[in-house]
Formats: sequence, structure tokens, C-alpha cells
Amino acid sequence: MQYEAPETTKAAVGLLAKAKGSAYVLAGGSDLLVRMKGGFVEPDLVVDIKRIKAMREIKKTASGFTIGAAVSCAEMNENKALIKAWPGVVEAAGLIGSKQVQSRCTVAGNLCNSSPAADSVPALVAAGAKAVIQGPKGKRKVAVEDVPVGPGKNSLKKGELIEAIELPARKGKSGDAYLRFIPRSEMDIAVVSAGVSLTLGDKGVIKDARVSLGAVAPTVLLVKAAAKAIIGTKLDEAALEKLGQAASAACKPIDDKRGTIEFRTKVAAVLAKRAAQIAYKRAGGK
Amino acid sequence: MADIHLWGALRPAAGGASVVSVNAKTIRELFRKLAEDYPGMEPHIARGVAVSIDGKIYRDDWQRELPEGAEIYLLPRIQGG
Amino acid sequence: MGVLVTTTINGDTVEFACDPHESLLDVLRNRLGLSGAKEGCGTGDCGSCSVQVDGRVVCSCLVLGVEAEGREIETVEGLSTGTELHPLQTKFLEHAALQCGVCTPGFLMAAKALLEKNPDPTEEEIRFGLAGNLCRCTGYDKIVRAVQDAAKVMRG
Amino acid sequence: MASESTTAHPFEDAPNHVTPTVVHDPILTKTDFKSVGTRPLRPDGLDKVTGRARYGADFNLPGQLVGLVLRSPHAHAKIKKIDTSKAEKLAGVKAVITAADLPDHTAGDQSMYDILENCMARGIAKYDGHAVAAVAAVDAPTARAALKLIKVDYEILPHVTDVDEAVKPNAPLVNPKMFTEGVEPKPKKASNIAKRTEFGHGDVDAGFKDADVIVERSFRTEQTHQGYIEPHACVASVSPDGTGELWVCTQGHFVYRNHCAMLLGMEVSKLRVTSSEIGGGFGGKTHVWAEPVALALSRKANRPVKLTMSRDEVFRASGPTSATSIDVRIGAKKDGTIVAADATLRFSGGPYYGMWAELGAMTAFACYDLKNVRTVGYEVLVNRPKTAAYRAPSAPMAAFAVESVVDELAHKIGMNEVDFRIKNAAKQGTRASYGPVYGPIGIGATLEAAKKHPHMKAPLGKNQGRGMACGFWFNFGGQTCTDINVGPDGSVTLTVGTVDVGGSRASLALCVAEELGVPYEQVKCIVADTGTLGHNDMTDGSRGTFSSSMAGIFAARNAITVLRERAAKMWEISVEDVKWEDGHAKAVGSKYGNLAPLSLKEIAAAAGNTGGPVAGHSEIVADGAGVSFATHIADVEVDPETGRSKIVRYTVIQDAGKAVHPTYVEGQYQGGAAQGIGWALNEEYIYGKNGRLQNPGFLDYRIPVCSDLPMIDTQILEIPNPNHPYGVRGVGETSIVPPLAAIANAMSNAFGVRMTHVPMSPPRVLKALEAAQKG
Repeated sequence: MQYEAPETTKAAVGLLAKAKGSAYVLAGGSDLLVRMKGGFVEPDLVVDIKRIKAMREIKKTASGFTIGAAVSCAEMNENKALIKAWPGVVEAAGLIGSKQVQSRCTVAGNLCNSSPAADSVPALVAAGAKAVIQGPKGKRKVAVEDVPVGPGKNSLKKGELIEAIELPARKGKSGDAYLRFIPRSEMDIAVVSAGVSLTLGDKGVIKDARVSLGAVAPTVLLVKAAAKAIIGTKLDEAALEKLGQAASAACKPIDDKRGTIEFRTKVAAVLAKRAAQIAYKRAGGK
Repeated sequence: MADIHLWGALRPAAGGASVVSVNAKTIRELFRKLAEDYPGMEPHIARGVAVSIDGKIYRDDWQRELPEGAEIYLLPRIQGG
Repeated sequence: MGVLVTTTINGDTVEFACDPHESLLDVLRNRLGLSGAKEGCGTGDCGSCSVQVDGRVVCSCLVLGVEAEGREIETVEGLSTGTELHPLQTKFLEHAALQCGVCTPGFLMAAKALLEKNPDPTEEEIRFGLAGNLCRCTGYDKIVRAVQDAAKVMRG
Repeated sequence: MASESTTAHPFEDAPNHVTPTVVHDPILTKTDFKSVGTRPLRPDGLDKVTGRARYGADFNLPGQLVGLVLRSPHAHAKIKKIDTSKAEKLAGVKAVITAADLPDHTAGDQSMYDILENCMARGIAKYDGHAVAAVAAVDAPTARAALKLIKVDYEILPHVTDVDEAVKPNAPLVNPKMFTEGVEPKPKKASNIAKRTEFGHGDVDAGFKDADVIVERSFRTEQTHQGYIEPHACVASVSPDGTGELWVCTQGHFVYRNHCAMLLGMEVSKLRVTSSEIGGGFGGKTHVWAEPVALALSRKANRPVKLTMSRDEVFRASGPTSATSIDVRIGAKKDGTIVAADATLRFSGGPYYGMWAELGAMTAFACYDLKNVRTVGYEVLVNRPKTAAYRAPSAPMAAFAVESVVDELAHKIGMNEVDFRIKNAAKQGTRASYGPVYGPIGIGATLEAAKKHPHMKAPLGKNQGRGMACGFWFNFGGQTCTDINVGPDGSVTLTVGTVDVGGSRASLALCVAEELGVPYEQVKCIVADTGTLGHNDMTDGSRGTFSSSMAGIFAARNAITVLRERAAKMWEISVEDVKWEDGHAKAVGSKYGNLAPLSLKEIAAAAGNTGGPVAGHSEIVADGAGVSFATHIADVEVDPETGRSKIVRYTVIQDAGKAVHPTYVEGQYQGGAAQGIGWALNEEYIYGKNGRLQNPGFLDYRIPVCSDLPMIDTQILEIPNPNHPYGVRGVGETSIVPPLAAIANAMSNAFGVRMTHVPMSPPRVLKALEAAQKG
């Protein structure tokens, strides 16, 4: 195995593009090293992106936030402006693994790993985040929900890597939230999860919303019907009920060691409703 | 003669009896005579049998005497964690 | 095959050669004789191999040895100063916050990181802050108390 | 009994000479203590907080190879052929072994043969993870590559992993040579039921006819693992002259020595085993798995071999506890008297004969005074790893079933569940459901303490329920051998052969300091290797502190005899006129009024002139361990929409006999409770249809994390064990027994749902809640 730690994105892209055999990007390593340990992958090349300065920063701009691909989830949790604007996204990032894992893991890595149960992805999807992808043919931006294409599979092409995750600027009365269900209080993979981001108009009426679900389908889902159920409402009982129904209806889960179809379908509704209530409150709704 | 109480797994070897009488002064003698009189018990004794004498359980000690009139219960030689 | 790495461990400059796929844990234990960090799972689920890298607590089983280049690493072996124990070490002993002791080095390193960030944590903050460290012996009660007590000492 | 101020010992009027190794009938001789009951720092603590302590994987030998094991991916398969030739040819590979390298030396000892076969499959792989071959190579990557080059030709056989499926008439046979023991006439057909066993007394059927209320339910518990944080690890070194050394994490290095010597065909005295510090065992390190393999690899390679299990291997191929299926029926009068109790227990043992259902059957009703009781146990073979002991083995599952029914019965009668238990609790003179009559016991005392405990009266929050349950464990003693050596400066080394799993070195030093009358700091306790002491049984059955303190106290008494003799020589008086008091030799009688007492230090300094080094030795069978009872109280909060539960308050009340080091006694109570809570809520082995373990890691085998638990309150009761000089009972195991039932009862009290399947994981709880709502 060859290990490289380039100092520029360009160099990283060059290494990945040229690589013969299997090449992997190393950001936090909390997935890659586990897979290497278990013998599931045997990389020929590992490109460590943590020495690329541009990827180590969180930048606040007029159009929102740019989170470098090598920024750890712990660092996101220390950025006050980011926490203020996107509390749900930051909370989701702070739920991945332990404090030890959060010192290393990144939301870009979480996204590329493409687990349907990834904690940060539903929050990013609800937030309308975009992935900035660099590759041999230059830069492109895609909606985060378009990065994973199936469990463990992403849409990145050979030589491509995510440089940063962009979050839009927050305007007016907005709030987001992410909730996951796990049997313990910490350290588990989400059995089912939900992210909600919303913006209020006049008098506390929801004028815009995005609802996402995790661990209920091969990829994280953006559930438009669920958003529709609450747009134009003040998140009253009836709206919450409809939101729950839409969330459950969108689920296409499997039975596995972590949960059942029945359980995931039911709890998806519970979490979507609870996340919506938190987001609504954060947006200043009553 | 001492009355020896048997737990369920030993009873088939004694024709279903829950108590058998054995003329034995020590645990060692008891095991020897039980194996002679009830060959079916031999594998159990080989695997390990504990003896409760008036409620005190002896797992290992062959020399222990069986006092006159004492209540004697045989038990599996238990394992622990 | 081997990569030369220069790093700082417990304040000392250390050079070692390792294979690129080797974890920092394996390097510490097998190449540098620092066996205080333990391998309980090798997958980042138990925290027994916790060390600090550049001031942040990590599972050393999830770090490559080659990543240590130019970093500052702290292990349990560097926790005491000379013959003087770190307050966490003292309080773990006093509270009997260890039974078998195999998780203890990881707990000490995680607790140190926690208190550096939050010198006066609530019980809940301690419990969530240490959730990445598994202990199977104590039920955590005495560990939480030891950390509370050490925090008090460290605040002065 | 001791008076207030003096240290009583049986040698005050001792004859001139006492044989140093005499075994005393273990009787309670002391109830007033100076050292015992205090809370000093443990002697091994400093090494453990500085990273200096060496565990199984922390030991290395020059020229050491890395050993790795190839394991079956199939639950049940015939091994038609193993081709190791390519692996052997790989550069850096120094040895490859299969079962052929471990010939059978067990000479008809079936339990040892089972262990041998479990160490390395012999013709048939019996579970996912069963070892089939092993390699030793210069480094881990080479060893990994070599494993991949071993070709195993399997013929897959039908398998069964579920305890209830395995007892069905047409279930695949795990062992076609197994015929159920304990039934007459002897069966002609092979079965997955290895044994039927029965306990009890009275007439159960007649008893039920007298009952006003009967509750009958069936329960299931899933398989759990001890979950020790340190994986199995050893370094083995065998020389061509047939001598060997083994450094290993184990609960019993003497037992490992005996096992390994037998399985390798070595002489016991030629294999020296050193126990490392042990990173948890809880019963899971009581017999050998990888150690004979490491020794066989070392023997073949003529190099030391280090073999450590990965966490995946620990889950798949060490010894978890049984999965169970239990039916319980209890009948009571309206006044609350239980008139009949009956239980049928099916416990899985993996592919081998075990005594797990038997232990369940013995412990099930042990807390109660019952006129008519019967328990029937069935040992069930399944294609899962060989079951090993796990802290009070089999008792938690039996207690879960029985204590759930007891609770329900109390409520049906309209009695408070604590009062109902007090009314039926076993006491001194009660015939235990497993046969013998009890001596002084503490179940009643723990229940009375629970009744008075503030926890019982504390208000409950929304969606919270409170439950309680009782637990029992036998405790036992066994073979024990200790040495006391007094150094020339008067400091004392206590050498024991029981592995210290949780602070016992401190407790043992306290007992010996107490007996000698010297400060705790003057006694250093070490765990010796197998070359240094006679055989010691393992640290299991809560026997470590019980047995080794008894042997240590006797060794101290023997040392005191020697010390008195030496003082007599120094004074030129008769030994009969020398007594030992407060750590000093004192001349008895007014004629010696001018002789100042001699300290241990002074006697030790003169030892060279009075007969050589001063020592005391003791070898005993420590029988008479007192049974142990506990009562637990649990408050549980359940999220009614997700079924997720959280323990919000927990109290353990248990009899310790005498708490030698109360802090570590509390630690045992808390640790056992935490393991029981994990078992109750989330821990389980999950097997796929293919018979493979789905969750062999700490990610999906969910042991409690710090944020899952509240502080765990403890109350130590001390009802002395008359069979120990200081009244000590084992304290290590009982605390894991009540939590399953206490938590199930709490859920029932909160929501009216009777949980009958452990773990009570969120999907199961949610389903039960919804079923209850639908009525």
C-alpha cells in the first residue's frame, strides 16, 4: 500500500486519477481503517487529504458556509457561527461515533461512505447542502442527495474527490433538526433517522421545508411529500399527523440485525414529527 | 447407614428412587459404594458430584466424614463465572 | 516498504519506520514499546486505545502510523509528571474507578480531553463525554465520581 | 469471639508445636476488625493508571512469531480435506497446524475431549467461528496471507442455532452420537437434548390443587457474551526438550496449565504458566481456546508464538452464555403463601454437553421457602460456540422467568411485591429448592432493607415504572494454596495462586495484615506463576477472595506459630509462654514482665540466627462458601412511541458476609448490575438463517455505555458466613442475577405489559406496547 499526503487538491486529484489498482481517500479514516482492518478492502493507494489547507477550513461567505472535506466533526461543533445557522447539521455531525471518532471523522467522508444510516447525511439533505467535487475534468457541484447511489456506493468518478460541503445561507426565521433512533444512548448506528429544515413566513406559517429520512431505503431519502404536509401550516396536530404518514409511506426499509421493517416504518414517523417540532421551535415558531 | 438424597439426573440410575441408603463413613466411601451399587451413577461421579452435609456443600473433600443422622444431599459439582 | 516517520510522543521526538497500513496503535505497542494503549476491538468501538493527537482524543486503532508525521502525540505513559501523578490518575485510584484496569488508560486519556475542554462538566456531560470508552467491570459509577473529583482538584 | 480490644486467635493457648500446614475446620473466629473493612489503595493500581501493567497481549519474547487461526464460516460442515501446502510454502510462514497436530491425549475424559475438539475442529466444524487450522509466521501480514492460502473443502451439513428449534423432533442433529442422559429407559434415538435433570421436593400437582391463583408463562432469553474488554491473548514457547512456557490472560493459570499439558501430551511440571493482568473474564476465561493452538504452533515452529484473538473471534469463537426457553408456573393462596412452583428450563450449550440447564434448575426457586417445588432442565445442543460460564451462570435467566411470575402473582393476589416475597422468602432451616437445608442466609434481610430503602418511596416521573427482583448464587471454594514469606526487614509477601480479576490482591493483603496484626502497607500480595505454588483452582464461583483469604489467614496463623517459636528462642523461654498480639510477640505471665514485645521486624532481623527465613504455608480445599442473595430495585423510563427504555435509578442490596474491602465490594455490585442491565435491554447474539453470527463486534453487540446508566446505589449487608474465619462470602456473581427481572417488572408496572423475551429491545417493547393498547 502506498500512502500519500499531498498539500493541494490538485495534487490529490492527480494521484487519484493516475492510480492503478484501488485508491481511497483518507479523511477521518473512521470507515476506511475499519474496512482495512476487517480485510474488506486492501487499498493500493491511500490519499490523506488532511494536509490540504483549503480542505481544513470552515468558511463563512455571503452565500453560506463552506466546510472543507478534511474538517472534523469535532471542529464543526466548535464553530459558533455554524452552530447558530445550522444547529441540526452540527448536531448530526456530533452524533457520529464517539468523541474519539468525532476528532477525526468528516461529513464529506460520511457522505462518500454512502451508508443509508450515515448520521450527517439526512441533516445535510434537509439543509439542501451541495458537495463541491474536484476531479481531472475540473470542479462540479451536486446536491448531496445525489452523491450516494446505494449502500457503500457513490457517484464520484475515478480521480474525483469531494473538496467541500456547501451549506446555503440562512435567511429569516429558519431552523433545522436531526434525530436518530438508536437502542443505546450513544455509539450505535442509526436504526432510523430524520432530518428537517424549515423556514417560517408570516405568523409562524411554514413557507419552506425539506424533510429527509435515513436507514429506511438504500440511500438517504429526500421526502417531498413529507415537506408538503407541513408547508403552509403552523405545525398543528393535523400537519404533524400528515407529516408522520408521509414519512412512513416513503419508507422502503429492510429487516436486519439493527431493526425491522415494521419498527423502522413506525419510528420514522415519530422522528420526523419530533424533528419538525424542534426545527419549528428553533425557527422561532410557537 | 446414611440416607443419601439424589437429584433428578441420578435417580434413573437408582431405579427412580430419590433416596438411597448407603453404608459409608466418608465421602470417598460413599462415592465408591454408590458406583458399586448403582453403576449408572459412575459417569456422574466421574464428572463431579458435590455433597451437601447438613447444608454445607463439599465439592472436593473426600475425607469429610458423614456424621450419624446428618442430612446428605448429592448435587452436581457446579461451575461459576 | 517502510516509511520513516518523525513525531513527538509525550514531549519526546521519536523516529520510527512503519508499513503504511499499520495503525498508530500497532506502532505504539509493537514498535515503540508503549503498550499502555490497549486493543479491545480494533474498530473504534471501545476506546481502550485512546490517545491524544494534536490535543484531540482519538482511537489510535483508527489512525495510521504514518499520519503521525509532525504531530504531537500523548499517551497514558506521558500522563504523570515525573513521580507526580495526574489528578485523574490519583482519583481513579482513590475511587477504585478500575477493577480489571484494561480500559483505564483509555478512560484517563478521554477524561483528560474532556476536562481540558470542559473543566466543570455535569454528570451528564461526563457520561456522554466518556461514552466512547467501554468498561465492563465497574458499571461506570466510580469512574464518573473519579472524574468529577479530579475536575474539582484541577479547577483548584 | 473476639473481645473489643484484643485480637483473638486460636493460638493463645496453643501447644508447643503446631504442624505448619494443618488444615483447620473453617469456622468464624473473628468479628472485630482493624484492617478488614477499610478501603486502602490496591497494590496493582499504580501500574494500571500509568499504563505499566502488562495484560495478555503486552508480553513479548525474542524471536516471537504471530499466530492466527482459520475459522469455519459455516455453522455445521464436514471438513473433507484441508490443503495447507501453499500456506506452508509462503516465505515467512514457520508452522501450519490442523487437528492432526493435536493428537488426542484425553484418554476417555469426555469434557477434555470436547475442549480439544473446540480448540480445533476434528473432522466437523460445529459452529460459525470453529477453528479449523492455524498458522505462525514472522509477522501479521504474512500470517494473514497464509490463512488465505489454506484451502478447506467443506461439505455443508444442516444446522440448528435456535434452542427451541433444536428440541423439535426433526431438528438437524448437532451430534449424532448424543443420546439424552437422565431418562429411563435409555433412548434409542440420538437427540439434541444432552441431558434431562430434575430438582425439587414435595408434591407439586397436589400443591397446585390448593392454589387460589396460578400464573403460568413462557419466557425466552437470547445468548449473551461476557464482553470482557481484553480479548484472549497469550504467548507460548515450547522447546524441543519438551518444556514450555505460557504467558496468558486467564482466570486460572493452574487450570490452563493442566488443560494445556493434557491436550499437548506434556508433563504438567514442564509447562510453566504465568497469568498476566486480566482485562476481565466473568467466566469467559475459565477454559482454554487458543492456548493449546499457540503451544502446538510453537512446538512445531520451535519459536515463541503470540496469539491474540480479534474482537470478531472473541464473539464468534469464545464461550458465550446460553440462550434459553423457560416455562414457569407458580400457585399461591389468597393469603400470599406459595403452595406450588414448577419450571421447565431449556438451555443451549453450543455443540457440547454442559450443565447450564442444571444450574438454572437449581437456582430458579432458591430464594423461596417452598413445600412443593419441581424444576426440570434440558441441556440443548445447537450450532453455536461452546457455552462457557458467565457470572452466576444460568441464574439470571432462571431468575428472570421466576421473578417475573412471582411479581405477577403478587399483583394478582393484591399484595405488595416486596411483602409477597418476604412472606415466602427462604430462611435458616428452609429446604432449598435444589435440595439441602440453608444455614444463616440473607434473602430476608435484603428484602427488609429494600422495603425500608428510600428508593422504594421516591416519586416516579412520566412513563416511568419501578420494579424489583431477587437473585441467588451458590458461591463456592475449592483448591487453594498460598505462601507467606517474611522478608529480613519484616515486610510480608503474600503469594497467592488465584488470579486477581478486580482488586482481590488488596482484599487478601487486608486479611493477612489483620491476622498478623500488622499494617496493610506491610503486606504485599502477588499472584504467583504455576511453578511457584501448588495447584489453585480458578477465580470463578466468587471464590477468589473467599478461598485465598481463608488460605492466607491459615498461612498467617502458621507463620505466627513460627514467629512465636523464634521469639521464644530469642528470649530463651518456652514457646508456650509466647503469644502473638497486635503484630508483636509478647511473653505471657508476670515472670517475663521486663521483656518488651518483639515486633515482626525484630524477629525477622534475627531470623538467620533462630532457624532461617520465616514463612507460613497453607494448602486447603476451601469448602463451605456461603450462599449469597441480593435484592435489586430498578426505575425504568420507556418512550411509548419508540419502545426505547432508560434506567433512571438503580439500587443493589446484597449480603457480603463480611465486606473485606467495601469499595471493591460495591464495585462488584455495580458491575454485575450493569451487565444485567445490558443483558436485559440490548445485548444479544443475532444469527442469520445461514447460521452465521451477524453482530460479532462492540458496534452491534451493544453493551451499556457510560451515558446509558445512572449512578448505581449499593447497600452492603453483612450476615457472616460461619464457614469462613472472618465470615466472608463470595460477592462477585449474585449482582448479575436480579436485573433482567427487576427491569421487566418495572416495565410491567409502568405500562401493564409483561415482557417475556430478553433482551427487551425497543422493537420488542414497542410491539408489546401496541399489542397491549389493542387489548
